[in-house]
Amino acid sequence: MIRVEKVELNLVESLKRHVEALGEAFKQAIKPDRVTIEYPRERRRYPLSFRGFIIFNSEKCVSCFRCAQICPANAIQMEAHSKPYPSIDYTKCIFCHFCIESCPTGSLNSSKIHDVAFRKMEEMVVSANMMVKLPRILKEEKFTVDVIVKDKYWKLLRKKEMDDLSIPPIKVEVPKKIVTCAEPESCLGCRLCANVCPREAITVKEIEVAKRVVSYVLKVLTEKCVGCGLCVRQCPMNVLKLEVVK
Amino acid sequence: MEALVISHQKQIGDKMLEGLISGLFKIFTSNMMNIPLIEPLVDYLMQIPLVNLLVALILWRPFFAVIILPGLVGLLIYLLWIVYWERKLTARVQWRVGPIEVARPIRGAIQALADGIRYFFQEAIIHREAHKIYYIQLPILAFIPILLPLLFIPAGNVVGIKTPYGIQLIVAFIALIPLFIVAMGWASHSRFAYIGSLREAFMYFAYEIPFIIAVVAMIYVYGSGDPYVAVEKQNIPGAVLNPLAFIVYIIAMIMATSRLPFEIPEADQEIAFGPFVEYSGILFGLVMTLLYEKLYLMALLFVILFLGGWEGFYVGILGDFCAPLVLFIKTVVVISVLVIVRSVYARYRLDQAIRLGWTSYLTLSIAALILGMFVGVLV
Amino acid sequence: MEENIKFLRSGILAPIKKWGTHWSLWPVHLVTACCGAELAHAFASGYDGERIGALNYGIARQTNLIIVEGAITRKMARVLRITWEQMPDPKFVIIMGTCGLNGGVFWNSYHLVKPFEVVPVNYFIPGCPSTPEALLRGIRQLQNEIRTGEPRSSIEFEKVDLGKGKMMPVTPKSPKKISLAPSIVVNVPRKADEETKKLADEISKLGLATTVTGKNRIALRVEKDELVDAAKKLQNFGFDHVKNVNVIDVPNEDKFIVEYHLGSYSKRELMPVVLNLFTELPRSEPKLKSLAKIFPSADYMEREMHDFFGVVFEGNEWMGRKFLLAPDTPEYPLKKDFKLEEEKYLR
Amino acid sequence: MEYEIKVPVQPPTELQSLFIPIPPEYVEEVYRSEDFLVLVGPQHPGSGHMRLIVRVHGDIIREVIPDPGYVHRCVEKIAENRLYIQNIPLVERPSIMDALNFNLGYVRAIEDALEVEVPKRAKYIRTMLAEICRIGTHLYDAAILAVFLGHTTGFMYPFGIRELICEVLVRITGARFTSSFIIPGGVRRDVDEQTLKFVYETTFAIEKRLKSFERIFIKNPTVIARLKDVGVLTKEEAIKFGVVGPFLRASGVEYDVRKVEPYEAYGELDWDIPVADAGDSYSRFLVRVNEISQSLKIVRQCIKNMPEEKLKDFRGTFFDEFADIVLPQGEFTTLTEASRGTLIYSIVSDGESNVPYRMRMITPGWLYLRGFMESLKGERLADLQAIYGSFGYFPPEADR
Amino acid sequence: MITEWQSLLPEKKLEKKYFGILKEIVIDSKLCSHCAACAAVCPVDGISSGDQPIDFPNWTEKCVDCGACIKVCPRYDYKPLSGLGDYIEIFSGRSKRFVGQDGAMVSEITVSAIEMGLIEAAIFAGRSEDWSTKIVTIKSPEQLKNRKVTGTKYSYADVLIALKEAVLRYNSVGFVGTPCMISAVRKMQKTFKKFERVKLAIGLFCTENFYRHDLYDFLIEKKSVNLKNVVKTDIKKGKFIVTLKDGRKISFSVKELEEIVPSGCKVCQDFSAVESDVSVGSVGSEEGFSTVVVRSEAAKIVADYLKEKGYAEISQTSVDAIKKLCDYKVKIHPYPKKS
Repeated sequence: MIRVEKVELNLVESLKRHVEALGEAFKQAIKPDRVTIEYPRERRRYPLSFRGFIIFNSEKCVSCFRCAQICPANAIQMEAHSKPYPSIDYTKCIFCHFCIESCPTGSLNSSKIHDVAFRKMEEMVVSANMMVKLPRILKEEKFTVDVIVKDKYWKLLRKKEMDDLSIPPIKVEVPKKIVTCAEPESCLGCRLCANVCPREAITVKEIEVAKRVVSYVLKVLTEKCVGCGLCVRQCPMNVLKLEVVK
Repeated sequence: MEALVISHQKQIGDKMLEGLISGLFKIFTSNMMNIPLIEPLVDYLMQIPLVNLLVALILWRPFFAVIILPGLVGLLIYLLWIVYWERKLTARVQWRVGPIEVARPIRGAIQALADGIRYFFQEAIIHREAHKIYYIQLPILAFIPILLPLLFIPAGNVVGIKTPYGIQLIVAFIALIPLFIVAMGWASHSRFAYIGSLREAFMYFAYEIPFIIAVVAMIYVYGSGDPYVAVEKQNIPGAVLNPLAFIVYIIAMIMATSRLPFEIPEADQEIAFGPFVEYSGILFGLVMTLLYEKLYLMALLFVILFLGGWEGFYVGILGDFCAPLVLFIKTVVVISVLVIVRSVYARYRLDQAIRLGWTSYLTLSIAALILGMFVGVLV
Repeated sequence: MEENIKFLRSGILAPIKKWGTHWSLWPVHLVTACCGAELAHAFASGYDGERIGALNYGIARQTNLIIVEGAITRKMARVLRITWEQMPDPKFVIIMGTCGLNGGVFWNSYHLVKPFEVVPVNYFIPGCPSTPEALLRGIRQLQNEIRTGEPRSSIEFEKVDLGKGKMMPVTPKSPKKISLAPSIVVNVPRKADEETKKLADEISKLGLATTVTGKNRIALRVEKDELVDAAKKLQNFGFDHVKNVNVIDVPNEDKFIVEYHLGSYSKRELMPVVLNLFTELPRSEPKLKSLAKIFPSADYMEREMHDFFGVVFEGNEWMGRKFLLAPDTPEYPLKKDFKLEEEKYLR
Repeated sequence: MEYEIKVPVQPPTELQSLFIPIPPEYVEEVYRSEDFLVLVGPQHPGSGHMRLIVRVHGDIIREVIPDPGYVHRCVEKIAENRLYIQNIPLVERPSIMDALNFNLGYVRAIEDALEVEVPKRAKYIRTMLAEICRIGTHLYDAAILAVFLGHTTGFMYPFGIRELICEVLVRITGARFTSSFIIPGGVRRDVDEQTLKFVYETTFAIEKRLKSFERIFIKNPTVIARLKDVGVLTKEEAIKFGVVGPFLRASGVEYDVRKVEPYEAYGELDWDIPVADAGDSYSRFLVRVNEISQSLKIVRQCIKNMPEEKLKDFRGTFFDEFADIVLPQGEFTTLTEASRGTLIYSIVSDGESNVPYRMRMITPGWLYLRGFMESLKGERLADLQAIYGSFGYFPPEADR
Repeated sequence: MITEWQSLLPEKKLEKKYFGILKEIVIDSKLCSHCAACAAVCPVDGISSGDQPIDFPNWTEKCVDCGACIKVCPRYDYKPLSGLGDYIEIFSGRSKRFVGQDGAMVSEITVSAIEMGLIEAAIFAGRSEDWSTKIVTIKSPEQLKNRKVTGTKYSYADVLIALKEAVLRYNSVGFVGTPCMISAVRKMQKTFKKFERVKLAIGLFCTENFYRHDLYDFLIEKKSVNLKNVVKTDIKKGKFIVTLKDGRKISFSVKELEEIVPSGCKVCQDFSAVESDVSVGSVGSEEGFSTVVVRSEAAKIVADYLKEKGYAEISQTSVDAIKKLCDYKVKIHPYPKKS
C-alpha cells in the first residue's frame, strides 16, 4: 500500500513550484515537444488490424446470414442480388467487426477507411454491390505519419507517401460442413429448410398416390450445400445438424 | 439685390472655409511629425490641395498619438497580433500547432481577422429579458475609458494632451472600465451574468488598490506624475528602482485584465463567461476585445513606469516616429511574454484571489510604496 | 430586413462573410454523449482542430457550430433544440457517431431520439465513436460547403453488378432463443470455498436463511415485511453499504424480485463478499419499505428502480417522480411487458 | 439609513419550460428565502450531459439535487433483447475510454457462470489491456479536471498522452476506443511480439511525458490551492454513501477489488494500492495519479511475464462459437475494479434463453454520485467544478 | 449421415390445406378442446391460441401444408375416453414441503421427479394478477415455494407451446396439464420421436375449463366479483367457490357456469386424465389432501420416492367418489351428441 501524503505548501516550496511550472512552459515555448498530426494535410498510418469500412467479396459469400445475425446494432441486413448479400447501414454500424469475425469464408474484410462525412442519411446505406471495390474518399494529404516510440521518446515520423487504405484479406480456414438429418422421425414435413436455403441445396420430391400427395422426400444435394446452416437454425424441431465432411 | 446678398454670403462662407482650412493647416503643420524616411513622399503630397490637409492631419502629433501610434491603429494591429500570438504561444506550450491553415504561407496569422469577420456578420441576438438599450450601448460606451487614456499617453514628443498629471489621469480612466463590465452584466439579465458582475466588482477592489499604490510608489520614485519626468529619470529602469512595485504591477495587470490565474469574472467553466454570457455577434466581438484593450493600456503605462518608456533605440531616419514605435514594440513584447501565464495556471477561486489582493499584495504594495519613498529621496 | 439578409447572403460582402465564417467554425460546448471523448481528441494536442480555425468555445451565443456528439436522449433533445435556437445565424450542425444517426448499438432504445429530427443537420459522420480524423473531415467538408455552396459527401462508392434475384421465400429465423416460460431463481446454490460457507453459516445464525451462490456470493431471502429488520441485523453484522439495488420482473410468476447487494468496506473479511438480500413482491402491489434510511447509498438506486419498474420504496422521498428518465418516456420501461423493436435481417 | 433595493424576485420562466424534476413548491420556497437556484448544465461549459440544481446561499452551496439521465441509453433493457455476445459492444459504450474494463467485467460474469477456464496468456493480455485503459481513463479525468479549473495545458497534455494509448489499443485491437476485444474464454486474437515491445517502450514514453504534466499541472500551486481541503469526504461518510474506487481510497479505505478478490493476473503481479487519508479533492486526484504509475508497473510486468501459449483465433468461427451461449440458471454477480471504481454486473439467467433475462449493470459513476452530491454541501459555488472534476464524474457511465 | 429422408402426410379428408381441414372438422364443429397442440407444432408459428379460440388468421397463404397439426390433434378422429382408467395405485397425500390449494401433491411429485433426476424441467401454468395464465418452467424447488404458480386456474393455458420449447432444449421434461393436453401429448409422442422426451405427464382431474375473459366477465356481471381481487378458485361438490382477498367466500352452483363452458369441453368425458402417468385432484380425499392416481412405472418410482423420503402425509382415498364424478362427467358431456 502506498500512502499519499497530504501536501503542505510553504512559501519557498510554493515559489519553487511556480518557477518549475513557468520553466516548463518557457521550455516548451522555445523547444516544443509537438505531437500534432495535421490531419487533412497528413494521414496517420493505422495498423493492418484497423477496423474501418467493410469491403465485401461476393465470390466467396455463401449468404449464411451470420453477419446479419451477429450484428449487435442490426446494421447488416441482407439484400437480394443474384443471391442474398449483406448490405451495411453505416447509420448503425459500430465497427465492432463481429461480422468479419463471424464470416466463415472470409468474404468480408476491413479497410482503413474511416474519415468520412456524409451529406445525407440515405447515402449511408451501402449495398453489397457498392462494397466490392474500395470506395474513393476525398484525400488532401501529402504525408503519412507513423507514431513511433524510440528510446523512450514519442515521435511522429512523416513520410512523403500516400498510405494504401486497403487491407489484404486474411485467410479463413474453416472445415467444410454439410447439413444432415439427425432425427428423420421427428421431421414435421414443413419443408422450411428447402425454402430457406439460398443455394437450393435441399430438394423436395412429392410422392403421389392416386393424385394425392402422401409424402415428401427431402434430399440434401451434397455438392450444392455450402454448410451455411440456415436450415439448421430454421428447423422447428431441431432435427437437422451440420456435419464436417472430409 | 437678393443675388448679391447670396453671393456675399457665399463669399463670406468661402472665406470662412478658407480661413478654417488655412487655420487648421497652420495648426497641423506647426506640430508635425518629422520622419526623415518618408519626407520626400510627404513633401510631394503636401503640394496637392486637400490631400495636404489630410497628410498634415495624420502627421499632426496629437492626432498621430491618438489615432495612429500608440493609439487606435496600433491598438488594432496589437489586437490582431495578440489574439493570434496568444493562441499560437499557448498551442506551442501545449504540444500542438495552433491556427495555421487560414493562410498557410503566413502560418495562420490572420486567424483573428477571420474570427472578427465572422463575428461582424453574425446575428447579434438581444434576448427578450435583457435591458435592451443598455445592453447594446454599453459595449460601445465602454470604448470611452479605453480611448480617453490614449490622449494622455505620450511617446516622445508625440502626445495628445500634455499634462504633468498624465499618469494619474491614465490610472483614473483605466479604473472606469470595470464599471462598464459590471453594467453589462446587469443589462444582460442572466443569473450567470449577475454572478459574473459581482465577481468583477469584488475583483475590482482586490486589484485596484494595490495597483494604485504601486503606481503611486512609482510617482514617489520619480517625484512627479508626469510621464516625461518618469521616463527621463529612468537611467536605471523603474523595474530595478522599485522591484516590489514592479511585481505588484505585473500581478495587478494580470488580475485587472482577467487573465489566468485570475480569470474569475469570466470563468467559462464556472459561470459561462460571466457578464458576457448573453452577448453574441459583433457585440461579443467588442466585449471580447475590451480586456485586451485594457491590457494594452496598462502595459503602455507599465512600459512608461518601469521599462524606460520610449527610450530605447533611436534611428535617425525614423525621426519622431521612433519614439512611438519603441513604446509600441516594448508594450507588445511585454504583453507577448505575459500571455504565457494563460497556459501555466489554473484559475483561483474568488475568495482566494480577494484574500491575496487584500493581504499579500496590499502588504507588498505598501512595502513598495515605502521603498518608493526612499528611492524617490535617493534619485 | 429580408433584403438585408439577402444582401448578406449574395451581395458584394458575401465572399468576405463566407471566408470569415468558413475559417471560424466554433463548436459550442454541448457534450451530449461519449463521442465527446473523440471530440476532445480532435481538439487536443493529437489532432488540434484549432489549426483549421475551429475552436471549442463555451456558450451558444458566441459560437456557430453544434457538434452533436452521439446519443441524444429524450431529455437532451430539448437542450439541443434550445442551444440551437440560442445560436446566432449562420449556424451549422454536424452529427458524429452512430448513436446520433440511427442509434447504433442503441438503435431500439426507448430513451433515444433522432437528432436530425430535432435540428437541421449539415453533415453526418459514421463511427462509434468517430475517429478524430472523421470529425475533422466533417468540419472540412462543412468549410468546403460554405465556401463553394455545394454540399457533398467525402466518399464515393463504385457500383458493381451483382445480378438480380429474389430473396428466399422464407425469412430466416432470428438467432435469439427466448424462453416462453422462463424460470427465475436468484439463489441457485453453487459450489464455493469453505470460507464463504462458514460466513453463510454465521449469517444464518442471525435467523436468516442463506444460500451460497458462488465464491464470496451469498443470497439471503426474506419476506418483504422482514426486510428492514434483516437489513438492520446485517448492518450490525458489518455490512455497511449497498452496492446494487436490483429489481427483476417475473410476470410469469406475477412477482418482482427486489434485491439489495450489500457489501462492506469496514470489515476486512467481509470486503470481497457480496450479500444478496432479496425479497419478492406481488406485481400488482409493488410496495416495500425503503432501506435508504439505513443505507444512504441505496437512495439513488431505489429512485432508479422506481423509474424503471414502478416499485414504490416507501420512505424514499423521491417516489412518484422521475429521476433518470425523461417525463415523456413510456412508463416503467424495464417491465417485461414493454417490448422493444425487433431486429430485421432483410432489407 | 437602510435602502431597499427592489429586485424582482420570481422563479424564472425556464423552470417551467425545462424538465426540472424538483417540485414547483420547492422552487418557490427557495425564491422566498434568501437563497438562489443555479442550474449547472446540461449545456454549460463546466458540466455536460448532466444537470446539477444547486441551491446557493450567497456563495455557499446548501443543497445539490442531481438531475441525471441525459445520457441514459437503456443499456439494461437493450441487453435483455440481445445475444450474450452482442452485449459486449453494448456494455462498453457507457464508458468508452474505459471500454476494456467494462468489457472484462461482463465477460467475467459469463465465464463465472459457464465456468470457463481462460488461457494464462489471455489473462495476461486482458490484465495489460485493462490497465492501459485505466491509465487512459485517469488521464482523461485529469484532463477534464484541468478544464474545470481553467487550465488548458492540463487538458492538452493528458489528451496528448492519450493518443499514445489509442495507438497501443489500435495496434492490439484495431479500434481506438471501443475495442470489444475480450470475449468469453479469452481474447479475439493474439498479440504479437512486436506490438508487445511497442507497448513496453510506450510505458516509458508515457512516464516521460507525465513528468512535464506533473510540473505544469499536478504540482502547480494554483491547482493545489483550488483542490486542497475542498469537497472533503471523511472515511465514515465515504463508507456511508457507498463511494467506490480511487475516491474511496482517497478517504482512507483500503478497498480495491483487484486486491480483495483478485481476478485475471492481478494476484500474480507485484503492485500496490495508493491510499490517502485527507479525502479532499486533491487527494482524490493524487490517488489516481499514483495509480497511473502503478498501472504502468503492472503493464510492464504483464509484458515481461507473458507466458508463451498459442491462443485461438476466432476468425470464421465466431458466430458458431458464441451465438448460442446459454448461461445456467441463477444470478451471477461479478465485481470488477474499473478505473473509476467498482463495476458490478449482475446477470440473471433463466437457463434456457440465449439472451440475459436481466442484466444489471452498476457503474462506478452511479455508485459514487451520492457521495459526490454530499461532498458539495457547504462548499463554494466556484468549487463545484473543482469537485466535479476531482470525481471524474462521467455522465454516460453513470446513466448507462 | 442421413441426407435423404421422408416425411409422411396424413390423409386429406377434404381438398384444402391441412389447417383448413382441421378448422372445418375440429374447430368449426365445436370439438376443439383448446389444448394448443397444433399451435405448438406449427412450423411457421401461425396458429394462435391464448385466450381465444384456436385460429390461424391467414392460413390460406401462410400454411405450409405439412399436416403436423392434424397429426397431433386429439380431437381429430375423436374417440372419447372415460372412466378412471388403469392404475397401479391410488392414495391421498399432503405435501410437507409445499403449501397448495389442497395437498400440493402436483408440486411435490414434480419436485421429487426433478430431485431424482427423472426430469430436468417441468412446465407449470402460473397466473398473473388478473388471472390470465402464464407458463413457468420449474427447475428447482425454490420456485414452487411461491404460491402463485400453484392452485387451480380454470382457464386455458398454452402449456404445450412451452412444452415443445422445453422438449427441444432438455432431454427429459415433465408437465402438468388437463386430460386433453395429456391426450395431445400422447399423440405427439406417437408421431414425432422427439416428444418421447416427455417423461412425466401429470394429469389433473378436470370437469371443464373456461376462457379467462368469459370467466372474468361472468364473475363481474353475475356475481359482481373482480377476478383481480380473488385469491383462490375451486370446485367442490358441484359448487364453484371463489375466495377473495378480504377472506370472503362466494359460492354458487357449477350449473350457473353452463353458459360459458366452451364447446370443446362439452364433448369431453375424460375426468381423470386416463392417459397420464399420474393424475392428481382433490376429489376423493379429505380436506387438505390431494388424490394421486399412479398409472405408469415411472410415476410409481416417483411416488415411492416421495413416500420413502417422507415428503408427504399419506391418507386413504375413496375411489368411489372419483368414479362417481367420472360417470357424472360422461353424463353431462354426451358424445356423439344426441340431437
